[in-house]
Amino acid sequence: MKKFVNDPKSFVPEMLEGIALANPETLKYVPAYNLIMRADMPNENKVSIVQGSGSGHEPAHVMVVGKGMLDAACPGDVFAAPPMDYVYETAKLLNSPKGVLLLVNNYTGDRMAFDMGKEMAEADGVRCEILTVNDDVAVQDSLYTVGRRGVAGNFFVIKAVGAASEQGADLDELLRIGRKVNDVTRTMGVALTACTPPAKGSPLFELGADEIEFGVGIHGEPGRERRRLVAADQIADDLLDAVVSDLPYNSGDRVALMINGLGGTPISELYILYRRAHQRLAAQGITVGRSYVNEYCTSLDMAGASLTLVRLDDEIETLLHAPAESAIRVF
Amino acid sequence: MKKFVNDPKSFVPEMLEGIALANPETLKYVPAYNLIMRADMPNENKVSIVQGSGSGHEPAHVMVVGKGMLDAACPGDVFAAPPMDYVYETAKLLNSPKGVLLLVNNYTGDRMAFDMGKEMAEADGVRCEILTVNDDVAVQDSLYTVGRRGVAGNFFVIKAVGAASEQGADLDELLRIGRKVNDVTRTMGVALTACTPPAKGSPLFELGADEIEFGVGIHGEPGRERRRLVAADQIADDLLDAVVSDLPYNSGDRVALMINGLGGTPISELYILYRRAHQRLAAQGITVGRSYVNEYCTSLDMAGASLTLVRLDDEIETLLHAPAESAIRVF
Amino acid sequence: MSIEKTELVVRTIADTAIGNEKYFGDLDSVVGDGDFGYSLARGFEKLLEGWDDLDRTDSGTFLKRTGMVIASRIGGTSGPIWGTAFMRAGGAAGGASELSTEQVVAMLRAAVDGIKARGQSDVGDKTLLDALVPFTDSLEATSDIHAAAAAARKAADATSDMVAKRGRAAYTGERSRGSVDAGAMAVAVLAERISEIWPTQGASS
Amino acid sequence: MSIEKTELVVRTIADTAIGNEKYFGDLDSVVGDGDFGYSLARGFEKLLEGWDDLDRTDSGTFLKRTGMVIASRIGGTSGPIWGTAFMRAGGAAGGASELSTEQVVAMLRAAVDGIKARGQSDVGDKTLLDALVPFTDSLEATSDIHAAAAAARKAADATSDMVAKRGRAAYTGERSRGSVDAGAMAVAVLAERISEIWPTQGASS
Ligand SMILES: Nc1ncnc2c1ncn2[C@@H]1O[C@H](COP(=O)(O)OP(=O)(O)O)[C@@H](O)[C@H]1O
Ligand SMILES: Nc1ncnc2c1ncn2[C@@H]1O[C@H](COP(=O)(O)OP(=O)(O)O)[C@@H](O)[C@H]1O
Ligand SMILES: [Mg+2]
Ligand SMILES: [Mg+2]
Ligand SMILES: [Mg+2]
Ligand SMILES: [Mg+2]
Repeated sequence: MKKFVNDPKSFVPEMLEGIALANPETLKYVPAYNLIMRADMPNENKVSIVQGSGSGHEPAHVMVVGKGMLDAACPGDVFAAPPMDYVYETAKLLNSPKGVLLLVNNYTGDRMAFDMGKEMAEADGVRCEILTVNDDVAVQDSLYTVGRRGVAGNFFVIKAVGAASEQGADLDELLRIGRKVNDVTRTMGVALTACTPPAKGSPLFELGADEIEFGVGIHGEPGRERRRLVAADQIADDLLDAVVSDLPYNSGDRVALMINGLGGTPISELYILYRRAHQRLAAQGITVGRSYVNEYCTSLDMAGASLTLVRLDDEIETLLHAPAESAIRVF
Repeated sequence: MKKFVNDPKSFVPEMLEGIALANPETLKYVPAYNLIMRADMPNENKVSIVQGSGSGHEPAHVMVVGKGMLDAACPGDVFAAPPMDYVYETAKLLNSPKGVLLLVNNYTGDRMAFDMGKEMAEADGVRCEILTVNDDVAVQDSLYTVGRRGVAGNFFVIKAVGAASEQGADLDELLRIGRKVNDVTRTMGVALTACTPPAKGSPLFELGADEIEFGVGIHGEPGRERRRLVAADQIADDLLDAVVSDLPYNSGDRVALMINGLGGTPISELYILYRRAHQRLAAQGITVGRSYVNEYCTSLDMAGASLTLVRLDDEIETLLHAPAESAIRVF
Repeated sequence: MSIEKTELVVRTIADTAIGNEKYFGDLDSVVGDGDFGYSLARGFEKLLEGWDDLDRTDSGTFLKRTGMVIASRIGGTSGPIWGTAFMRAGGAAGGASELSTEQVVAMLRAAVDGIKARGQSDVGDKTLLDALVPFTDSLEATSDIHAAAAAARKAADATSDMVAKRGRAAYTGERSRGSVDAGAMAVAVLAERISEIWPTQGASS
Repeated sequence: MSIEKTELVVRTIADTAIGNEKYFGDLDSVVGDGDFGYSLARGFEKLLEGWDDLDRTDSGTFLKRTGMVIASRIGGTSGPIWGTAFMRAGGAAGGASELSTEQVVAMLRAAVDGIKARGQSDVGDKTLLDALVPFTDSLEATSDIHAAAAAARKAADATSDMVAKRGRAAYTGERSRGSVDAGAMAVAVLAERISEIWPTQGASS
């Protein structure tokens, strides 16, 4: 394993400490619950917005804590939902008269931890609501799973509810907005290489030199199928077709287009995918109103990318345009 | 080679086209010279700031074209300085009565291309000055090379002159500021893996499973020495020691601290390095006034990182704080 | 089963989970995300950290406290699932100071029901239930921990032919066939370890 | 050497550079950044794209135009270095329609001086000069292109023992010893190819 890591067991806390040291004025770190929170929260005039999920997806979610985004994140270990205790304590610490919105990516472990944590916090008088994100089209709806997974599209849900809550929206309004954004957001990912969890020390799966995992999950879960490595344009087309046909997005739609890097892929390659997706959408009569090309939701050091579309209307577009701040910044 | 790439020969132009498509309102793309420029430049009341350099270091420099940063970038192919023609044509297109500032990372090829391009542009009446960036402490000063290489520290030079030029500074003033920032900026990098240039299709060098290249160049040039892979804290210490002792930075200094990812390393690991560097600087009486943890100057998909320090004074800190915009953005 | 014996069983589970971190993690990485061994090991380490302070009033209380530590400290799917199992087993034990085999079977049934409710899962979904239920059935039928452990092992091996319908592996559908379920195999390994320590500590409850 | 012959030599250089893209690139990746083959190949491709439109008034003009295309279109160190070499050689040729071996040697000397000036480099720095200068010396001494090509090859091989003092390889200091210089080896390969086509086109100028 070639990584910048000390003891794998301290990987997450050390990362969190680093984030806190780099943002002393804006963020607070509570080691007992892996908690990164805005230093100026809770605020009694604002709903608190919290997300948990496993670690290893950075910048999601600990690095998008900030004004106009999350008010707190309490991640679990790498790829493991946080223990319910973290959720419970975080909800209590972020308690606001306007309530606490708990964003949950749709995985069994995350849902259980947040359901249990919410029950406990409610017993202590904290008003909580859960909003589930499930944008991954790789998982065909099925009786068997908890349904589609929550992946990079959660950025848009966070951005929209974060912006609305800054403008004073109440908990019900945030639930409405969050569900609305989630409902028009779809993502599909592809892996070129496997990721290496620090505690495991070796790649999570094996991919041949000319193989890709189409529809991979952000925890390295196998996807729809193994395919042969093809040219970037073909991969962009395949991702786009899977996403466009799912909602579906139609000619005349205006969308946000995100190309998200999975951790090991340089931004130059993301723009190669972006170019093709943008051109192909245009050819289908779908207009890109806003573009996102960066890492948003990674899978450790996995080389790969995901493509997300959000169907825009005036309300969503205005919320996505609203100012926001976070620890992942350039300047 | 597992990359999102079509024809390696079109890697750079396709990436540039992607950048232009993603930023239609703010950027202009001139394919003939690999040129990405601000749509609102040139401006007769502002010095134009241009950087060239090879590609493969994204977001440097094509993705930091924007208000308060570069006005244009004309990269060469992957790891190859731009042909002098690109420099010449770019200088002409960006011609302003206040002059054109050409930022050059200190490599033989870049210097020759810019020297020749500048001469040709001057013959056409364009007023140009060259500012050379050379922050890499891995290269011990020597009679033989052109001296220290320009690496991730060029971000700070760009940021400072970009901010000053927005405030109306003239060419001489920008030269003064740029040289001043360059003089107090030092960087040291380390590679965990080799990068794979698209046209080569295989890793540029071989590193054993437990080897690191200490002092690697951003073009994959070998560094000071091969070392054994050690814990993240030890690597952070080694990078920091090389940088601190070079200027040197002293107790009482206030600095900007950058941990720059080289392309294949996830941001979680960068924060592990950041944590240690910040703590160790504090223990030496050196205060981190501003922090930067992200990818700024990469080497394609190389796993690795570099550490940069800038000694701050009021003037530099104010310029680094000034607002700026660019294609690499989160929101 | 006395409180000392309950303690020993829990301790054995904890030690075995910690000792098998890598093995369990590798099993989870075939069609899962590879963290099952890590989650379990870290959680049981936390349990051992506060081991001496656990309330030992009776077996039921001890198991409930164990379950609460696990549920609140282990992340991933396993925290809620395993925590619920221990809490429910403790609840079924009530305040009894000695537990008969019948009572132990009832506790295991309560744990199974808890897992089903928490995980919205059932036998046949390719989860730890597919080893835990056969283990319980065999213990009820034979009153023999060794036979029960063998049944768990056989059932865990058999999960290899199943398609996952719950948990992360379920996303892969047909591709989950061909490898055993990590949770089921963990149950088998734990059952075997418990059966090994059992006779040396006296065969009856 | 007639304008046709000059054309043929340049064409041979272009074809050989394009054909050896991978080999030259691999040489540059040992202690450089691996792009030498790519830069040269793309540059000479550009030259061939505008091949028919190059001014063929005389050998000197043709070489100058060639140099200008290379200098303005090849990136990296090689564009300015190779462009300068062709431009200087063209300048030394003047307006002559037939070039003697003496004149060819003078053109090569001009190219060498141009490279030295542009690269602030000299023989012994482990660059292409370490093959180009022995080639020129041998051509002057023997008037035999085959002998000159052999001298270039020998000199290129010998760069393996040298420590780089210019170019990207120089950053590595002592570590640059043990591998040949990519630019020097390219000169040797080009010289050999030129010597191969030479006799079939008539041995004299
Ligand atoms: N819904 C469920 N009900 C019961 N057991 C489950 C369920 N989902 C998963 N499991 C069990 O949990 C194991 C995986 O645990 P863990 O790795 O902690 O979960 P994850 O990483 O998917 O959150 C599986 O091997 C299976 O035995
Ligand atoms: N200063 C110099 N003077 C002459 N030749 C040089 C100089 N620097 C490098 N070279 C030659 O150029 C070759 C490398 O060319 P290239 O790969 O295009 O350069 P780079 O990638 O370093 O910009 C070297 O092998 C050497 O022969
Ligand atoms: Mg997990
Ligand atoms: Mg180069
Ligand atoms: Mg798992
Ligand atoms: Mg090179």
